[in-house]
Amino acid sequence: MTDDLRLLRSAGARIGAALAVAAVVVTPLLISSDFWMSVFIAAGVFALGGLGLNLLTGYTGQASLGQAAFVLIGAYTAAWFGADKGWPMLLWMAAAMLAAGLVGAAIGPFALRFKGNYLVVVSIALVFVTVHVLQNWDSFSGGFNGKSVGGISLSFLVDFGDLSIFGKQFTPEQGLFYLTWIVVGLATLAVANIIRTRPGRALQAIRDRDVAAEVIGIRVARNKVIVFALSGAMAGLAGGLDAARVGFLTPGVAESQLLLSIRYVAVIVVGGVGTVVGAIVGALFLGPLPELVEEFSDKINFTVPLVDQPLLKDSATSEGIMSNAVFSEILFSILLVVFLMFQPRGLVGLWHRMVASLKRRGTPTDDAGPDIEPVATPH
Amino acid sequence: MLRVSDLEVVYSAAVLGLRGAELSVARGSIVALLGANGAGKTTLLRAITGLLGYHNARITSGQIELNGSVLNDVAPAAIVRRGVGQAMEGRRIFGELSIEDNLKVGGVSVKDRAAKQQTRDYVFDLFPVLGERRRQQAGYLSGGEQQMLAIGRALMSQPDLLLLDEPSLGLAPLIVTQIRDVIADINKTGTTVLLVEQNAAMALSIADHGYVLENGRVGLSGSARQLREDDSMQALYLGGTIAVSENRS
Amino acid sequence: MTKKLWLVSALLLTFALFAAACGSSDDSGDSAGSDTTEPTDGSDTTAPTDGTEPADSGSDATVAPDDGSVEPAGDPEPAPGFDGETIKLGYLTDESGPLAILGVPLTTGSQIYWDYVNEELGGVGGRYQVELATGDTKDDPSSAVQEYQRLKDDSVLFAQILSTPPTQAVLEFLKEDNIVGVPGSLAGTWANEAVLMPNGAAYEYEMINIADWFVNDSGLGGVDTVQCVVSVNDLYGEVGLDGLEYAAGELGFELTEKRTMNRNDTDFAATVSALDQAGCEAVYAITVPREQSTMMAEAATQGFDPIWLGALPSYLSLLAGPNFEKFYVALDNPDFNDTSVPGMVDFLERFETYKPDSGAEPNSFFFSGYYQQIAVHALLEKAVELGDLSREGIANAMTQLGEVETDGLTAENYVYGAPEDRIPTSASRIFVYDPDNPPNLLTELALLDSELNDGYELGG
Amino acid sequence: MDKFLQLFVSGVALGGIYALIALGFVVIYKATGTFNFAQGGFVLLGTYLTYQLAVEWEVNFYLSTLIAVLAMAGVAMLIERTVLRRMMDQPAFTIILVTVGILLFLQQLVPIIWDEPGLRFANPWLGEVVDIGGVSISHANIWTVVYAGVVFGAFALFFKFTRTGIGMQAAALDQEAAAAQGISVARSFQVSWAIAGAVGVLAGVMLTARGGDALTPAIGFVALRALPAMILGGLDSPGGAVVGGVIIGVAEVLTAGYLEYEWLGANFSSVVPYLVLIFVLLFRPSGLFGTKEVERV
Repeated sequence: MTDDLRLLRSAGARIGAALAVAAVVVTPLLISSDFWMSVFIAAGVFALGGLGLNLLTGYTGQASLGQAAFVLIGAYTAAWFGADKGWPMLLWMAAAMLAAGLVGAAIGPFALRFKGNYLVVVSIALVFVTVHVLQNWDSFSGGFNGKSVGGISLSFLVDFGDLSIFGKQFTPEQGLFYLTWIVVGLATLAVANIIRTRPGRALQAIRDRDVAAEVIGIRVARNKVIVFALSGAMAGLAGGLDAARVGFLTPGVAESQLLLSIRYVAVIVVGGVGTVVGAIVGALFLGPLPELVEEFSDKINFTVPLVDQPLLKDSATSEGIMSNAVFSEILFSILLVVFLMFQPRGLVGLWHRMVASLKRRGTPTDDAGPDIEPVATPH
Repeated sequence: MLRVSDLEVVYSAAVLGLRGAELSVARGSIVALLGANGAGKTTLLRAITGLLGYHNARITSGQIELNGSVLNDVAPAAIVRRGVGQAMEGRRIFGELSIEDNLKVGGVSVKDRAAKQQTRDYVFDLFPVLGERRRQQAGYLSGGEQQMLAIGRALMSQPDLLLLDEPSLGLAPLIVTQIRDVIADINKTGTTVLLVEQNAAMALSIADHGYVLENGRVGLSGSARQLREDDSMQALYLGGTIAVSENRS
Repeated sequence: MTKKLWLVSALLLTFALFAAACGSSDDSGDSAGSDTTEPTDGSDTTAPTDGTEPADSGSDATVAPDDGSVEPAGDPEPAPGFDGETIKLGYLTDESGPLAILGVPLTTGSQIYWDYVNEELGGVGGRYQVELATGDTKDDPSSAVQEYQRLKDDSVLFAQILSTPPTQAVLEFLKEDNIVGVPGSLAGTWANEAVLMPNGAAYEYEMINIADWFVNDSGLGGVDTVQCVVSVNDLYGEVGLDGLEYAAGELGFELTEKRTMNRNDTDFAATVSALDQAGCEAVYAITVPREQSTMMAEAATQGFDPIWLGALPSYLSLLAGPNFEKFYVALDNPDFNDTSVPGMVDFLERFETYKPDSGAEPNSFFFSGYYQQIAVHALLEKAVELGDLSREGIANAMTQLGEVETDGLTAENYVYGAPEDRIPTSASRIFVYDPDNPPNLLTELALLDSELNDGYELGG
Repeated sequence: MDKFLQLFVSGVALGGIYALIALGFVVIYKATGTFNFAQGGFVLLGTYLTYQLAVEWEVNFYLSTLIAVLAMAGVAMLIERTVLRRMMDQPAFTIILVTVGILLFLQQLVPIIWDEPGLRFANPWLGEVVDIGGVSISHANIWTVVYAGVVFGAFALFFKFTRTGIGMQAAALDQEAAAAQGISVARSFQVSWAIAGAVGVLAGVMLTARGGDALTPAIGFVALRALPAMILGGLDSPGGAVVGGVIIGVAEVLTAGYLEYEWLGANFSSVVPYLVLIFVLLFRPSGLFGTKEVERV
């Protein structure tokens, strides 16, 4: 049991963690392109919001399509304090987390009353209301026209906006990359800690059986509210970082924000619902997908039989069945459906299965079975 | 009429649910299927009624025959149409529907309206309380009444073979007796009954024949009388009290 | 059961056949379209694409705005987006989001223009082929920035940035990287940004023009007419309203009822009812096409029948119907059937030659995408002439560009330069809906440049 | 008073559209116990299909609608057969996400098949208006209400009196128990999807007709606006969908018409459906007419 509570149980996990840290450190040294940095920052943002969502949906079983609302709230709070008021980085980060966390806590009680399908709709309502408020609260959000996030501080101990280590000067994108992934790393540790210890077991008990959890003395109400707050706070921080990346915020229309929520859900589904690293894996896989399609469209392209046309349009006037953008949207939808149908444990589950089958073949006496986290059964 | 031979069922591709179960039920008889928790009683019923799929389980070998035709890969609905009705473990009534609608659901496989009407009247005869409260939401019935509804609902499909899974579970002794009598009545109308029970005393008191499942295969079988007198049965199941079962899986 | 199965299969087959037919209907014009991908095929292209021949710098491009006052410089050095042979242009557009309805035809229009340049002129300066690289913004700043980052090192400039929020988001990066961008939206504020190259009359001017026209020239109404406005909740609606309010003040009429709407609104019962109750006789529509169409249907339902006065984004011929009888709109482009405008004749001919083989008909959005590229083309010619296609070179070329001739495609020519030297176009053409004048279903009534425009400060 | 009546009537007509969309949601919820976000995709694809037949191929409008209804029923069944059938025993949220994925997929089919950015429908009721006591009502609105009424009535009869209908209700509550009663769960799923696909076409056609015939892919998302109507009425109640639709429609139009405070923001009415929904749910967690869930431990 004590072993079970340790953060990095196996040698494999320790090696994995070390590799991940190394990857974060090395990537900006190898890639200088602002574009790829921006893509990986965006992936980090997805990972962070996804970690929060996984805590909520994967571990506590609360279905939600409201993650975009928390991201928006965090982004605008960060912009307000960080850019308008000029607060230092840690403070606007804290403010973004607090604001989104408080809204999350306020939603929590609804979750006590509504379950499953109803909760999904309540979370959609949250997106609609948040977008409406941001569209109209001009003095805070700039209304429909949006708000510039220029001049937001990225400085704590070192200035991530103007990072220079051992005489190596990094671009602002590279700096923000480090900042984002440091935050993702810390959040991952936090989530891993939460779920490996008593509170986390309580959450999973809630997921598996609400009423039964109550019976064995878990304060379901309090725990749900806390999880909503935590999940919201992480999404809020993600929003703040994304605001720093984009430099400009608009509330958009509710429908497109809902699509963003769907993307967050897809990230954890493809990565692995109810696994610590699932959100990160999913974000790294889905985040760059449209960009990869754009980059490699000529390699993907082929002539579709029957209609005898190329799959992808080379340019707006050339023939072809669909544009790159439509193709990547279709790919996204197919991936979502296929993972849900055939690999509900996501890429992480797939990995565990591969490792397990390798082990079985190599050392048949090895008792270590697949180390799969319980799959979510949100109801 | 029903014949199960050498049946093996596997759950989630790993756990063995049944390992070579054998059983046969003669037309017109009541057969009791006994056994401890986890012995495979419910699994056997699921296998017969084609519901294994809902529990991530499947038949890996062996055969189930009804009136000479193989039931192994037949869909649940088709099995009901062939005359196998069941009252499931845990009653599984539709709490949100009215009693009347629950019975309607039970009669879905019967096309003849007049016959359906007749069966419903028969059910209301057997369980007058259901008739009295026919428009009520079934979820508000007491445990015993729910059991009656579950049996009534199963009868609506006009089965030749009725499967009952622990009808006495969690019920007061008085009600258990009542239910037992109804089962006997049903049997008298020509319906064959396969009765799964932990309450062996109750089951064997009306059964013609009995099987005891142990670890997924039949450990003991014989006529009800033989079993009642069997020493090991005495020790294991007929300790004089009604066996209380706690958590079901 | 089998009967049902047949029925269902047949219906599914209907669907499948239909889908296939739609896909393959593109094949009917196969022969025309198939060779567009091979640029060298155009027979009379004098300047081959393969060489960096120095001799041929004096090209025969029709769009050579500033006639050779500057001594031709040497060939431009390779720069981001220019490898010495091919010039790449970035397009930030909405290909799959809420504004794909505008973004797709705009980009197609641009592509038609460049197909023409590549095929018939041999490219910019007669020798540099132009390639378009599009990024899908989904009308969302976040995606826009990402796509900007992807395209920026491989584009000499951004020849189109659709919609206001992405433009605002990308603007800071454009400034930082000193890359020129062409906003696809026509808000007047853009005229003050050094890195932006707007074209066409700003929405503000369009509204001033149509108000001036309505009150003074139309014969449909005057200052005493009860006039109202519906504007969409975004920067376009806001600046349009700003221009209109200025015009109302100057012309001496009141805007009796002011309503706003959101994109994606589906119900206009209350809006129409309010306009009706206020007794509006003319309604300015600073709106978007689908919503405008919905609003007018609701007006018809409620028996509310005012004069509608719109701007470019509120009208799309594909969505206009019989209830548009009293719809007037201020646009930049000439009548599509006006053969007295040489640029229009060219446009229709080139549209016919290079359009995608889906059988599209020209409309205002294809047209906008097309004519916006004329200024970009002029800018590139200038930069080539100056021998510098680097970011600085292009920014520099823009300050020296001067007036860009559009052969009558815009009501007036834009004069480029440093922000303070620019003279934005401010003239509009006023059209009325006319179902008998395809493809755009509009007939031109007037071309005017309101005197009020001089007193209006863009971005004020 | 005129204004009120006019707005009220408009609200009812809008509610009719919401009801039509919500009925599509309800039928699947009733049978399978989950939301079907792909309903928006049926609305979208069905309307474009009708357009293709009626405008491009010049088939009679009503006949086009009918063909589209049947074809979408087929498409919906196909989706059920290939995707959802395999998901029957999955948790509710998983299935919701699958339907979201299908929605995204269907939405991308439109720009692939129809290149034009916007299209014009040709509904036969355009511009036709009747005047009843000073309130003018368009024929399209009347037809919307008629369609909603007919579909609702057919639903009620279907669920109450047909074996398939009763079977579907049972399957929604407890698939295994329903199967044990001789109900073919697969079949009831298939039927419910077919109905949803069919109803979606009607909803989309009426939505487009109401919108003055302007057809753009945006209508796929408009379907989401019917969610509050569905929840408000009760997830599994067709009657609730109709009443919920009308309440939401009227509330939306009336707030737009009367509630004008600066601090509420522009177009406050667009969030009114959700606010009404949450308010009602706080007092009646299963909606106005929904079956109360009996908590099983």
